Amino acid sequence: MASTSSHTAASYGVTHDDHHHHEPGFFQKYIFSTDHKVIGIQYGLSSLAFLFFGFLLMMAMRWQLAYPGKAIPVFGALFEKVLGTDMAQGGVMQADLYNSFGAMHGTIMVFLAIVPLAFGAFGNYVTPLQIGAPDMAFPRLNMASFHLYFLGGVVMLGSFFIPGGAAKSGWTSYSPLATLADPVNVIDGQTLWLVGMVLLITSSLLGAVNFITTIIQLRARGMTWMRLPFFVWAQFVTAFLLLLAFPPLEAAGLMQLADNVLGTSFFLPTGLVTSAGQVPVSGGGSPLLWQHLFWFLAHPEVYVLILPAMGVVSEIIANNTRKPLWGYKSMVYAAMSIGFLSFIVWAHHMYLTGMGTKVATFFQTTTMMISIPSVIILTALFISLWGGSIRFNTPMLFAVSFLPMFGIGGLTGLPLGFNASDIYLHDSYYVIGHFHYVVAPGTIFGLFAGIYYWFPKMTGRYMSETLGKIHFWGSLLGMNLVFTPMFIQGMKGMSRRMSDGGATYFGADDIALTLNKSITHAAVLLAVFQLPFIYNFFASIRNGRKAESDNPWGATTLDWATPTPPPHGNFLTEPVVYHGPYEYSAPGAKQGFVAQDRKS
Amino acid sequence: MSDHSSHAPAHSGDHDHHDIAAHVRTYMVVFGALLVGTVITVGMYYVHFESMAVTIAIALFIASIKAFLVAGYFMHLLSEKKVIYSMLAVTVVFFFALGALTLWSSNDMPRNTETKALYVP
Amino acid sequence: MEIPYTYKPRPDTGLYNAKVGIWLFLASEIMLFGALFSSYILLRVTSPAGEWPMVEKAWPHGLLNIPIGTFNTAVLITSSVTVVLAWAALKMNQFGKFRIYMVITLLCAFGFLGIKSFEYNEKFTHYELRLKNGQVHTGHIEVNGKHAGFWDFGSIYNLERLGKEQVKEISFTADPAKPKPGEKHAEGASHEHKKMTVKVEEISKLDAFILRNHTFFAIYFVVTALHGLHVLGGALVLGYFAFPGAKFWKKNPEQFTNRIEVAGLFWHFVDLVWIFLFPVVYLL
Amino acid sequence: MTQLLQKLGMPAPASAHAPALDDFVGYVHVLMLVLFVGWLAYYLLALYRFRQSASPKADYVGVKSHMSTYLEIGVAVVEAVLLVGFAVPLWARAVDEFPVAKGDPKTDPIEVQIMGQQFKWSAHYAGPDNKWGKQEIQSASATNPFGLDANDAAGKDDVVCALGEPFKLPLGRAIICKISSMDVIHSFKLTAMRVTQDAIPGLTIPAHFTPTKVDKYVITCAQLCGSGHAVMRGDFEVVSPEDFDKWYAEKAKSGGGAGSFE
Ligand code: HEA
Ligand code: HEA
Ligand code: CUA
Ligand SMILES: [Cu+2]
Repeated sequence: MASTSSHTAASYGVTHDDHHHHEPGFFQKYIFSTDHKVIGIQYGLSSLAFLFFGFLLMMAMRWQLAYPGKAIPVFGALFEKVLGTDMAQGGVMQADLYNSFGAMHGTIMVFLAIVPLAFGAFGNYVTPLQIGAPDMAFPRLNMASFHLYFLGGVVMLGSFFIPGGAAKSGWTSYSPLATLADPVNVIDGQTLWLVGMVLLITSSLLGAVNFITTIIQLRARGMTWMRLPFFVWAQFVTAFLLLLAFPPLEAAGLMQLADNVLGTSFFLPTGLVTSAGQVPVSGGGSPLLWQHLFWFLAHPEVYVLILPAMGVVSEIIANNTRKPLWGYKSMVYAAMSIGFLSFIVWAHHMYLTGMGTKVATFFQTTTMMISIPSVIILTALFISLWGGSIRFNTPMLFAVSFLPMFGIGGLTGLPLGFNASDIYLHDSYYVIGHFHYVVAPGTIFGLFAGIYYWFPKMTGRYMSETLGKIHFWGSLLGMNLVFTPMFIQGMKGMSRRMSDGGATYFGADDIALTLNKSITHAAVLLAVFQLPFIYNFFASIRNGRKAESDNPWGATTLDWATPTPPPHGNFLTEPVVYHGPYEYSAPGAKQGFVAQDRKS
Repeated sequence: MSDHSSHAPAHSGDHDHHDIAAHVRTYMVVFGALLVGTVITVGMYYVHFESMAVTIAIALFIASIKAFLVAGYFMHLLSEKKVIYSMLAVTVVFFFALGALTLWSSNDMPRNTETKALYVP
Repeated sequence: MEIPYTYKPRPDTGLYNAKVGIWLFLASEIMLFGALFSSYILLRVTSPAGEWPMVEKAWPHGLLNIPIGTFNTAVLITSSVTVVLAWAALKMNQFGKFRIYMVITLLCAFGFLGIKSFEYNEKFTHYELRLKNGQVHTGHIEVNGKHAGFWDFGSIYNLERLGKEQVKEISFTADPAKPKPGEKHAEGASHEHKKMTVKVEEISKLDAFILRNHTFFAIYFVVTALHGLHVLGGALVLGYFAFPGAKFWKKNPEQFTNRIEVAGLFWHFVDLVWIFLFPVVYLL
Repeated sequence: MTQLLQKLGMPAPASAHAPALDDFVGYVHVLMLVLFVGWLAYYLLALYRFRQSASPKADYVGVKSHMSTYLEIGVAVVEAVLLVGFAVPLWARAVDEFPVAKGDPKTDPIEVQIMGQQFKWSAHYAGPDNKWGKQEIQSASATNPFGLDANDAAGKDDVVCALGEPFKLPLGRAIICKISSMDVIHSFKLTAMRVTQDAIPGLTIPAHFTPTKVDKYVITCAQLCGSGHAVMRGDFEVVSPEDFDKWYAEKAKSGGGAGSFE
């Protein structure tokens, strides 16, 4: 053991542990592992599978939007068989199926794909490495949180196959629709959605506790707060968002569960009348209460979707411009302000539920305030490009194109944030365009960049650059062709969540309907360009070009100071940090950069 | 019972036996105060004030004092570390933000909004 | 490989990992119960007037059993002090005392849950009866000469079910007239329970004091049940440390003491929630 | 400004407050466009100029100027101006400044109850006597969405266009819609009028506007409300005041009112 008198010396002995001499079995190694890297990979593979599944759901919906009433090719017959004729009669997507797929697309993309990929996978794999820790602070809790996530996913998927089908009230699950949507079955899709959400929320809470404790307690010696890579800061703020924003939705979920199965009326007001007559509940509840509790989570949640991606992008930009991030400190403070403010802007999703001037003014003021730190982070990244020596490898291509894509998404958030313009744009395709620009070419690009970037650390091999570039250019084109036309549809007043693509409101030759078709075609194009990625991902694990060293990108942060792939316990000797995170091209540096753990 | 004397006493540095004994006395005092607080709160219910607002204010005031005692002494929050204070500070801010803003929103609606369905008398 | 600071405090933060972890967890619990409290307040202030028969105001009042609630508060407070005394005993190296305090804590915990379940049962068997002629009563019912048993969900009736089972009449024992808080007991007011027979066709509403009856009961049961689950969970953890887990004391007394501190923090928090819950749902 | 937006696809404005609102949407988009184009130009330049082959050695310090700070402050100031100068007053006008009745039946604002239900819109006017018929929950049903009491005298002349039947509104007169729902949340959206208000069960929320163009219009439901959400279309027509009065009087007589629910 190299280090002597250190207070954590015992932690880093890889040979000193007598209990671990025997090779762990398959289950111990891959299913019940407590190693943060294995858990990270578990999260990664499951969430990529969910991402793909969420995309497939959307492809079926896009078919229906472009060709309403026409049978879905290939899958139509399958849907009819598996999900029942009332869902897909003759292979045609019925309104209920559309709503159900829509709700599940949103839920799966947000809670089962992007958050687990950004926070669960990258967070787990990279954070302990970057702060120089041997593992997470509570390894068994970490495992439990993955298992809860997985269980939640199984419950969500299972809900497709129960009578009545999966939840069909949007990912927002507004009451009273969520409660009244299926009057026949008591255990309906919504019930399983709620059970699944409670599991997922609990998983995220445990994850958040673990991350924050790890970052506070397990930083290596010398790793002061302002020497943390920006990625770690992003994860830190994200974890706080999850920790404090999720519980109110858990409470709301329990209450809606009671409304669904126990006949309470937390969210059901007095005087509900349906075609079956007066709804037999006591009434007295408040539908808006659900919305408040939901958005209290869901607005911070959108920053959960974006902050880790910003973290990844920052690492890659610093690395490939070969210079320090410009304004690192202001980025850190901006991330913290985003985190703080994101708790008090939620009602900008509720302007049109009936809001007086005072409250509306409060919420739009905070909304405008929160756009400033985003501008600060983006600006800092832009300025970081200036004076660099930019290498355009695949991770960098994805990372730099994150910037304008997030820019478009963020800028289109402004007219939604002003309540006066939201009057017209609310719940139109403009909103769909806005947030997909942030989450799809935004976050997904950031995460793709991360996959290409850390792949050599995880496997010791590069992914193919050629296939990577095909994937990049195809995705960039596809994403823009899919989402730009949505702004025009929104401007035309096309509402979201329309199972016929707006055919009830627009004449057959209206441009809004023409665009529906072109968007769908672009989505097919987008899908085709994912194939090289999927092939590249799996093929490169065994056949990719070997990485030259443990630090093939010439990076400064501690994650590259480990053997490849990092062993259990990560570091061979206790890492000690002497420098800030991005000492690229520092004057006098020998290899053009100064690693964080290099003495002097 | 004292067969554990072979173990090193569990120190964490800033406590020793005397300290702890003093703490124990504090705990008993706090315990008494909590019981008294409970009795006062319940007694107030039977006294019955005219104004509901006063009743709520007093009840919540006593509850807050009790909470302060439990958190401050039993949970040692009065001598806790800075990290924990800052964590709890943001939590408390968001706790009140959630309650206050939700309540405010339900009060400030467009003029002439009625909080009932059209056909509910 | 070992994780640093599992029980020794990290010098710059002065804390060991589990302590940071538990406080973070409690922060999230604050938001969880915070959301429920907010919901309670919102439902209460926006509840439509004239919904509830016993009082002029919209929100039911005085339906919970205050003496029992008070007693349970005392029980929980006691358990809170004993758990901190148990920790102090470990600090002073008195394992025997620790055990005694833990046992008291556990007795209190299960006592609390037992009492709570009596209270619940009282509500499940208590009915609100509205007649078509406008009269409103509360009390207990007998259907076909049978009372409901302890936690006997199968015999909770409402109007719909009476119709389905073609019950023609039920017998109803009305509660004695209760003085309003602060009011003097009217001279000669009857104390006895009046038993009467009620024809089902005259009833306009019949429901036990269960969740679906009113949002007040809905939130009362949801919050107290969630709190009860916390008590149960905490009791299981404390029970583990008091008996099977206590072996660890020999291996690493410092870490064991920390575990008790952490479990205790959770336990105090559960007590803290009750400190607010009790006045809010029982008294106000 | 408004024309620019119409090029982008926005339908022509048809209510008194719509042009101001459109202008505002325009201003925000100009701000966005300026930022976007400016940043994009800078960004492409930076990527091109500092590619590795052209700039083999990176500059450790990078940009020294404080331009970006001024720029950020600039963005904040413009946002503040848009907020205080436009968004807040526009909103206040929309939700709090209701037109008031001055006692002249020809120009007074006209009140319409709007009820959303799965999956139809209904409208209810007080009728020539200006008195609402008695409404109560016992009478409410899927076919009597306003819960009108058929025996109430005040309701005999009420004008009801229920369950998707098209209704008419007079040109140039303020309309106050009292919007509610009987089952789930819908959203009452008139794109041409620039009006959107969720129809929320248990609440009756007013929204007002003054039509400025004779034409046929649609009500879109902008909030997911179940399987028929996509087809929950409502139709109404803005007609000249004379035509409206004629239609109104006829409707009131022909028993569009409460009596028809028996
Ligand atoms: C990651 C996700 C994410 C992010 C980051 C954001 C960011 C923002 N969002 Fe968005 N939003 C969503 C996801 C997100 N949103 C989702 C999912 C919904 C819909 C939910 C639903 O109803 O289902 C939504 C809906 C939504 C609404 C409700 C609309 C409605 O329903 O009517 C509003 C309204 O205020 C809003 C506002 C904003 C604002 C002001 C920001 C700001 O934070 C943006 C700040 C950023 C900028 C201002 C850009 C700065 C960039 C530059 C200056 C550089 C430009 C450079 C180039 C172009 C090269 N969003
Ligand atoms: C993070 C969130 C997220 C993401 C990433 C996406 C991604 C996409 N979304 Fe979605 N979407 C939502 C969140 C998201 N969406 C939400 C919340 C709603 C609202 C739901 C509601 O109304 O309730 C919505 C609604 C929504 C609608 C509107 C439906 C309606 O209102 O009727 C549409 C319409 O086109 C759409 C399309 C798409 C498309 C084409 C993508 C594409 O960008 C998808 C891109 C994905 C890929 C390209 C997959 C790549 C996968 C792989 C490469 C897997 C590789 C696997 C291995 C290696 C194992 N989405
Ligand atoms: Cu009604 Cu959508
Ligand atoms: Cu938001």
